[in-house]
Amino acid sequence: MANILVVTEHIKGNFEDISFEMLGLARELAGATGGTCSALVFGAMKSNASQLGAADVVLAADAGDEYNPEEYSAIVESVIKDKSPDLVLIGSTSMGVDIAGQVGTTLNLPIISYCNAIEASGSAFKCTSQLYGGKLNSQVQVSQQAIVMVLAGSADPETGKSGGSASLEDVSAGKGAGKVRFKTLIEPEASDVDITQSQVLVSIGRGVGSKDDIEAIEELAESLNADVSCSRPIVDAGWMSKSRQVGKSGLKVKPKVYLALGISGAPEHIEGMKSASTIIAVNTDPQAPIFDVAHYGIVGDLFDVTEELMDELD
Amino acid sequence: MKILVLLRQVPDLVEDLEVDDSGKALDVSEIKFKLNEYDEHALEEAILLKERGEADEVVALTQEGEGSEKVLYTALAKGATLAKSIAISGEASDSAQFAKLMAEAAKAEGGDMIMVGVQSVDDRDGQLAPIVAASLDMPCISAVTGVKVSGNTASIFKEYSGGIMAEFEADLPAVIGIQAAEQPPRYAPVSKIKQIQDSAEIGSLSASSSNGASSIEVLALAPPPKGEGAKMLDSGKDLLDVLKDLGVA
Amino acid sequence: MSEHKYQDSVQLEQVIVDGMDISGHWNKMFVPRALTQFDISGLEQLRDIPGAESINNCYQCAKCVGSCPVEYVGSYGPRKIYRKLQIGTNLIEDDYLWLCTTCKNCVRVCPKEVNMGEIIPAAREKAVLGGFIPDEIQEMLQSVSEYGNPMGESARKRAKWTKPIKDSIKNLAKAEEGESVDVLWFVGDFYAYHGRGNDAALAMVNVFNRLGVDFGILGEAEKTDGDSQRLVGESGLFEDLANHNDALFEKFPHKDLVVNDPHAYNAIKKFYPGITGNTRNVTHYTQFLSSRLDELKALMTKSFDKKVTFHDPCYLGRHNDEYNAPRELINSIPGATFIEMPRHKEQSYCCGGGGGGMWLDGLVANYTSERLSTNRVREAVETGAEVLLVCCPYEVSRFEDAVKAVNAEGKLEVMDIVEVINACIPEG
Amino acid sequence: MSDNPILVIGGGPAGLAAAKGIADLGRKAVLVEKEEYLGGTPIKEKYAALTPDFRDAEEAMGEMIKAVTDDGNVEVITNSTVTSVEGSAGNMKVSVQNGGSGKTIDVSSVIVSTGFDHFDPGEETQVYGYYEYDDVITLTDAEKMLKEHKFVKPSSGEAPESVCFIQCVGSRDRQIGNQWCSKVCCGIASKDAMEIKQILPDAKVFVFYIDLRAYGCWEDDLYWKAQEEYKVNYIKGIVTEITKQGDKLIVKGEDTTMGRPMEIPMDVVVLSTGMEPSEGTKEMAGVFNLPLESHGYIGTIGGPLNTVETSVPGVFVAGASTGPADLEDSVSMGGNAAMKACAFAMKN
Repeated sequence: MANILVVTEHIKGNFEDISFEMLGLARELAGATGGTCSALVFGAMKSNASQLGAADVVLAADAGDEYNPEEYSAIVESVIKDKSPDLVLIGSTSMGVDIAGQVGTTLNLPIISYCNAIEASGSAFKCTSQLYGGKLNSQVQVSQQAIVMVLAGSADPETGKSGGSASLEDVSAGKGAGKVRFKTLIEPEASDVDITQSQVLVSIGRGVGSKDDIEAIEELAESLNADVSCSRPIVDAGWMSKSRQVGKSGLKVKPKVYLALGISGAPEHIEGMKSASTIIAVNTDPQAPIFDVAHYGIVGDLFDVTEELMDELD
Repeated sequence: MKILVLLRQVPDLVEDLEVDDSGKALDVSEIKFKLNEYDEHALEEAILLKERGEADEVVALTQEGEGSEKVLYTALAKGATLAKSIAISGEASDSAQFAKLMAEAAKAEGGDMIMVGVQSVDDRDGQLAPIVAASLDMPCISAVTGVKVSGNTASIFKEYSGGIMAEFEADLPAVIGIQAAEQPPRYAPVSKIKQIQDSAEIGSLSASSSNGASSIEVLALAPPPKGEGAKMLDSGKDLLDVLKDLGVA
Repeated sequence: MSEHKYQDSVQLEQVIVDGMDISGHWNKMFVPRALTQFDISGLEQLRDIPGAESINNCYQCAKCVGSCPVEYVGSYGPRKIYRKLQIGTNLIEDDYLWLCTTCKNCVRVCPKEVNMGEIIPAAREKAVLGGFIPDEIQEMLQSVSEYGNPMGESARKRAKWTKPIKDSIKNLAKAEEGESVDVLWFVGDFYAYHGRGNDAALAMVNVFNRLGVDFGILGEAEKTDGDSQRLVGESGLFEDLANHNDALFEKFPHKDLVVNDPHAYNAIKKFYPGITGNTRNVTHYTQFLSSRLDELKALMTKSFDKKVTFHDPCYLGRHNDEYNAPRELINSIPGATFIEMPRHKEQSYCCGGGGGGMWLDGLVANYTSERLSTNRVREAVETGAEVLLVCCPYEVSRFEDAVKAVNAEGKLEVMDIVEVINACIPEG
Repeated sequence: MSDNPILVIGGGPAGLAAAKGIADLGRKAVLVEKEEYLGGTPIKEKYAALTPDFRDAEEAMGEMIKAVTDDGNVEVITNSTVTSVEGSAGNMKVSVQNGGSGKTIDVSSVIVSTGFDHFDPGEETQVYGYYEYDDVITLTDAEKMLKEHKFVKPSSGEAPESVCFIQCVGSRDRQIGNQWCSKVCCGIASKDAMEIKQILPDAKVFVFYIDLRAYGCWEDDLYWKAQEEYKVNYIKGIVTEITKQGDKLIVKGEDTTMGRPMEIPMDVVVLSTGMEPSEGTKEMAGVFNLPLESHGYIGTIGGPLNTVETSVPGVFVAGASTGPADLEDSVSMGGNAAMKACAFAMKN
C-alpha cells in the first residue's frame, strides 16, 4: 500500500516531460501495491493540475512561478514531513539534483540517483541506477522511506497523463530563508546552438553529396527537434561552420540520440561522439566502422531513409 | 573572498570496469582513478574568479590517499592558493556519507563559497553539492555554468536542458555544483607542477565517519544487457519506431 | 594579428577643396600621416628565450618561405614570422606559433642558419608555461600525462593488438629485470592503438619472425616517446616520458633498439641521452631491415607488380639524414616500379603531422586552403603511382584521409613499407 | 740595398700591375704564373667583357700582358709555382718548380697576387641542382657563352625565352661557411643580363637578389642601365629550390615585395657564384707562413689603412688573395704593392 509522491518540474508555465514520466512510474507502482500516487506542483502550475491525469491527488503549494532551489526544497521537505509518502520521485535533472540532495540530507532519507527502472517487491522497492557513464547498472533495494531520482527518458510521458482521479488539495509549506532569489530566464541565442549540449543530433558526413542536399537534412532535424552536426569533411568543404563539427578536431557531444547519416566512422570521429547514449547509423557501406559502435543501423542511401522518415512524420 | 574546491578521484571510464567476486561492487584492484571531470571544471571556475579579482583565495581539498598529492600539486600549479588533503578515519560506505565527511572538513577550513562538480560517475547515493550544503545549512545551486561575485552575494547561472539558462542571486556562503566552467579547464604543464612541488606545502585536515552502514541494500552491480553491435533495421519506418521509443519523434 | 597601423590611412574617392576637385592619388596627403612606431617587443622577447636566439639573424632573403610546406597552402615561413615580429606580433600569444610543423626544410636552406627547429619548441615552452596552449593541444597533453598515449586510450590496452598472435611475440611488460632480447622493439602509439597501425605492426612481427629475429616488446609498460610533446613545449612531460622509457630500455638488455616511428627515433637518439645520461643503439626499422637486405630478398618471392612512390618523413630524412634505407627496401620489392615524387629526399614535402601538427588540424585549417597531407597526396597521384609508401605511423591515417579528400579512392592506396615487404613473403 | 729582383706570384690583373709597376721604377721583377698563360681569372674563366666598362676581356687583358712581356725588366716564368723559401727579409731564396725541373732565385721582396676561385655550386651544401640539370649554369659558364656572342639553353642549344640570375650563391652563407659578400657578382650579373638582352632582345631576364650591391658608379652604369634600358627584371627574394618540369626549370621562392609565393618556369638559371680563396692563395700562405684572416684570405696588418703589407717583413699581397676584390681593387693594390716592395728592397 505504497503512497508515491512525485515532485513535478516546469519552465515558463509548462510541465517538463520528466514530470509525466515520473507520474507514469508512480501510477504503475501505486497500482502494483494498491497504493496512491500524488503530484506536488508549485505556484501558478496549480492551474494546470488537470494535465497530471495519472495522479490521485495533486498537491498545490504556494510558491514563486519559476523554480527556486531553496524555496522549492523547503516546500518539498515540509510536504514530505506532512504527507510521509513511502517513496518520493524527483527528476535526475538540473532542478531535481538540488532538491533531492538537500531534502534527503535534512530528513536523513536515503537517496538513489540515476534510476531508470523501479519495481515494487513486497513492501520494498528495487531500483536500477545507471552508473559509470552507463557502463554498469547498480541494483539496490530499499525498504524505508526514500528519495529516488529518475533519469529522463525512463518512461513514456503519455502514461502520466491519465488513470488517476486528480483531485486538488492546497498544502501550506515553509519557503526557506530567502537566501536565494530567482532573477530571470535567459534564452539561448537563436543563431548558433552549442551541439555539445544538444540532446538529439542529426549528423552528416561525406555521404552527403553537395551543399544544397543539406537542406533536406535540416528539415528532418527540424521535425525531430534536433540540431544538425557534421564530420570534418563537411566543414573542410565549407558546407557547415566549424562549431558544428563533431570529432577529434571538432567538438565532443553527449546527446541522447545521435543519428549518423553517411558517416563512415573514422576513429577520429568516433572519439567525438562515442558517449552518445543511442547511436543510429545510416551508411551505404555495410563494413563502415560506424556500425561497430552504433546501437541501430541501416545499410542504405541516407537520402532515401530521410525521405521515408519525412513521409512518415507528416 | 575564500573559495573551497572539493576534488574527488573517481574510476577512469577509459579502463574496462570489472565487478568484484561479491558481484556488488567494483573490483578496485583493476581500476585507475582520475580527477572527476566536473570537479576539474569547478577548480577552473574558482581560478577564473580569482583571476577576475572576485576571489582572493582558492583552497583545493581532496581525500588523502593514492594520487591525492598529484591532484593537489596540479591544482596549485593551475592557480589554487592553498591545498589540503583530508585524512578520513573509517570507511565512507556511500556517496552520501562521503559528502558529509567532506562537509565536516569544509566546515573546519571555513570559506565563503564551496565549489564542487555537479556530479560524478559513482555518486549513486546523492550528489556532493546539495548534501554538503544541507549539512552546513547553506543554500545550494547545481548545474551551474557561470558565477559572478560582488560583495557577499553572487549571481549564478544555472543551465536547463535545451540551452535555457536561469539567473539566480544568492547570499554567501553558498555551495555551487559546477557543470561547466566558463572556459575549458587549463592544462598544468609538468614543469610547472615540478616547480610547485619543491616550493609549496600541502596542509591537512581530518574527518571521522559517524553514522554506520547505509540504509539501502545493494543487490548487484552488472553491465547493462548489451545487444551485439548495431541492430540492423530494414527501412525508414522501423527507424521511426526506434526514434519514437527514444521519445524523439 | 594586427595589420600595421599606417596601412589604414584613408584615401578619399572624391575631394573638393575651395571648389577645386582634387580627387586622385595625391589627396592622400589630405589625411595627416599616422606616426608609426615599430613595436619590436615581440622580437626582443622571442630572441631572449634560450634556444630561440637565432631568430635575430634573419636578413629577410626569403629563401625559407619558398621551402615552407605551410606557405604552399597558406602564408607562412620564418621570414614572414620575422616580419610580423617586427611590426608588433607577440609570437608567444599568437596562433602563428602553432602552424609550424618543425619539418626543418627552411633550416636546410637558410643562409643565416635561423633554426626554427629550435626556435619554435623554445617559444612554445614559454607559451605553455604562460598558459597560452591551443585547446586541441591541451587535450592531447592531458591524455598523455594521464594514459601515456595521446589517444586517451587505456594504458592497459596498449598490447591488445597482439591478441591474435599471442604466442609468436614476447611481451616484456611483466618480465623480470635483466630478461634480454637481441632486438628490443619500441612499437609506438599508432602501431599499438590505431587500426591501420595494427596492420603494419602485425606485418612487422611476421617479418621479424621470418628473419628469425629474437625480439621483444614493452607492451603495456611502454609510454609514448614524447617527441611531439617536447615540440609543443611540454618539456617537463617529455622528461618524465624519457626517464620512464629509458628505465625500461635499461631493464631489458638488448643489442638493437628498433623503432618504427621517426619521431621516437629522433627523441631516443638525440634528446633522451641529455635527460637520462644513457645513449641507446636505436635504429629506425627501415635501417634495421636494410641491414638484413639479402635475407629479406631471399624471403620476398611473391611479386608486388605496382607503381609505387615514397614519402620521406621529415624526422627520418631532414632531421636524421636517412634517405637511403627506405629506398634500398623499396628497390628490392620484386615487381614494383618506383617513381620518385618531384619533392623528395631533402626537398620532401611535409605531411603536416609533425611538431604537434597531428593534433592541430582544427587550428591550422583556419590558416590554410587545404591540409598539407592533401597537397602531398595530390603530388603522389600526379606521379601515376598506385601505392604511396610511407614509413612513419603518423602518415598512414593522414594520407588515407587525404586520399578521400582528393577523391582518389581506388586510385591510390597508402601502405607502410613493412606491409608491402610482408605481402611479398609467402605464407609458410 | 739589394738589387735582387722582386718576386711576383700570380699573373692576374694584380700581379701584372705589380710587375709593370716594379719595372717602371727601374727594378727587376720575376713574375711566376701557374698557368701557361698570363691574365688570371678573366682569361682562365674566359670572361667575355670586363666589368664595369664592357671592354673585351681578352683584348683589354692582352694589352696589360703585352706591356709586361715586352718589358725587359720582367722575367716571366709560366707553368711554375713557388714551392719553398729560405732566408728572410732582404735576401730570400725561393725555389720555383716547373713540372720536373726547378730553380732557386734570390729575391729582395715578394708580392703574392694569387687571386680567387669561383665558388663551385656542386658542393653537397648547395642544392640548386647545378650538376643535375644542364640548364642550371654559373656566371663563368655564362661568360664563356657570351664570349662567343651567343647565349643558348645548354640542354637544347636553342635560344631561351626566360633567363634568371640567383644572387649570393656561395656567399653571405653561414651554412656553406662563406660569410662574406663577394662584392662583384651583382655588377657582373647585371652586365651579363645586359649582354644577354643584346643577343636575345625578346628574352625575359630576371635577377633574384637580397639587396642589389652595385657600389659607386656601378649603380647607374650597371644596375639602372640594366633595369631601365635593357628591361631586366629585379625581384627581391632569393630562390629556394629548382625542380624540373618537362623541359623547363621551375624556380620556387617568395616574391617578398608582393608577399606572394613564386613558382616561375625558366629556361636557363644562372647562379651568381661568389669568390673563395684560391688554391694558390692557400698554398702561398703555407709557403710564406702568412697568417690568414678570419674568412681564410691572407691577412694584412694595417686594416683599411695598409692593404698590402703582411706580418711577414718583405712579403706583400695584392688583389683577391686578401679578400673579395673587383678589377679596380686588384690593379690599385698591385701598384701599391709594387711601390712598397721596391721601397722595402731599397731599405734592406
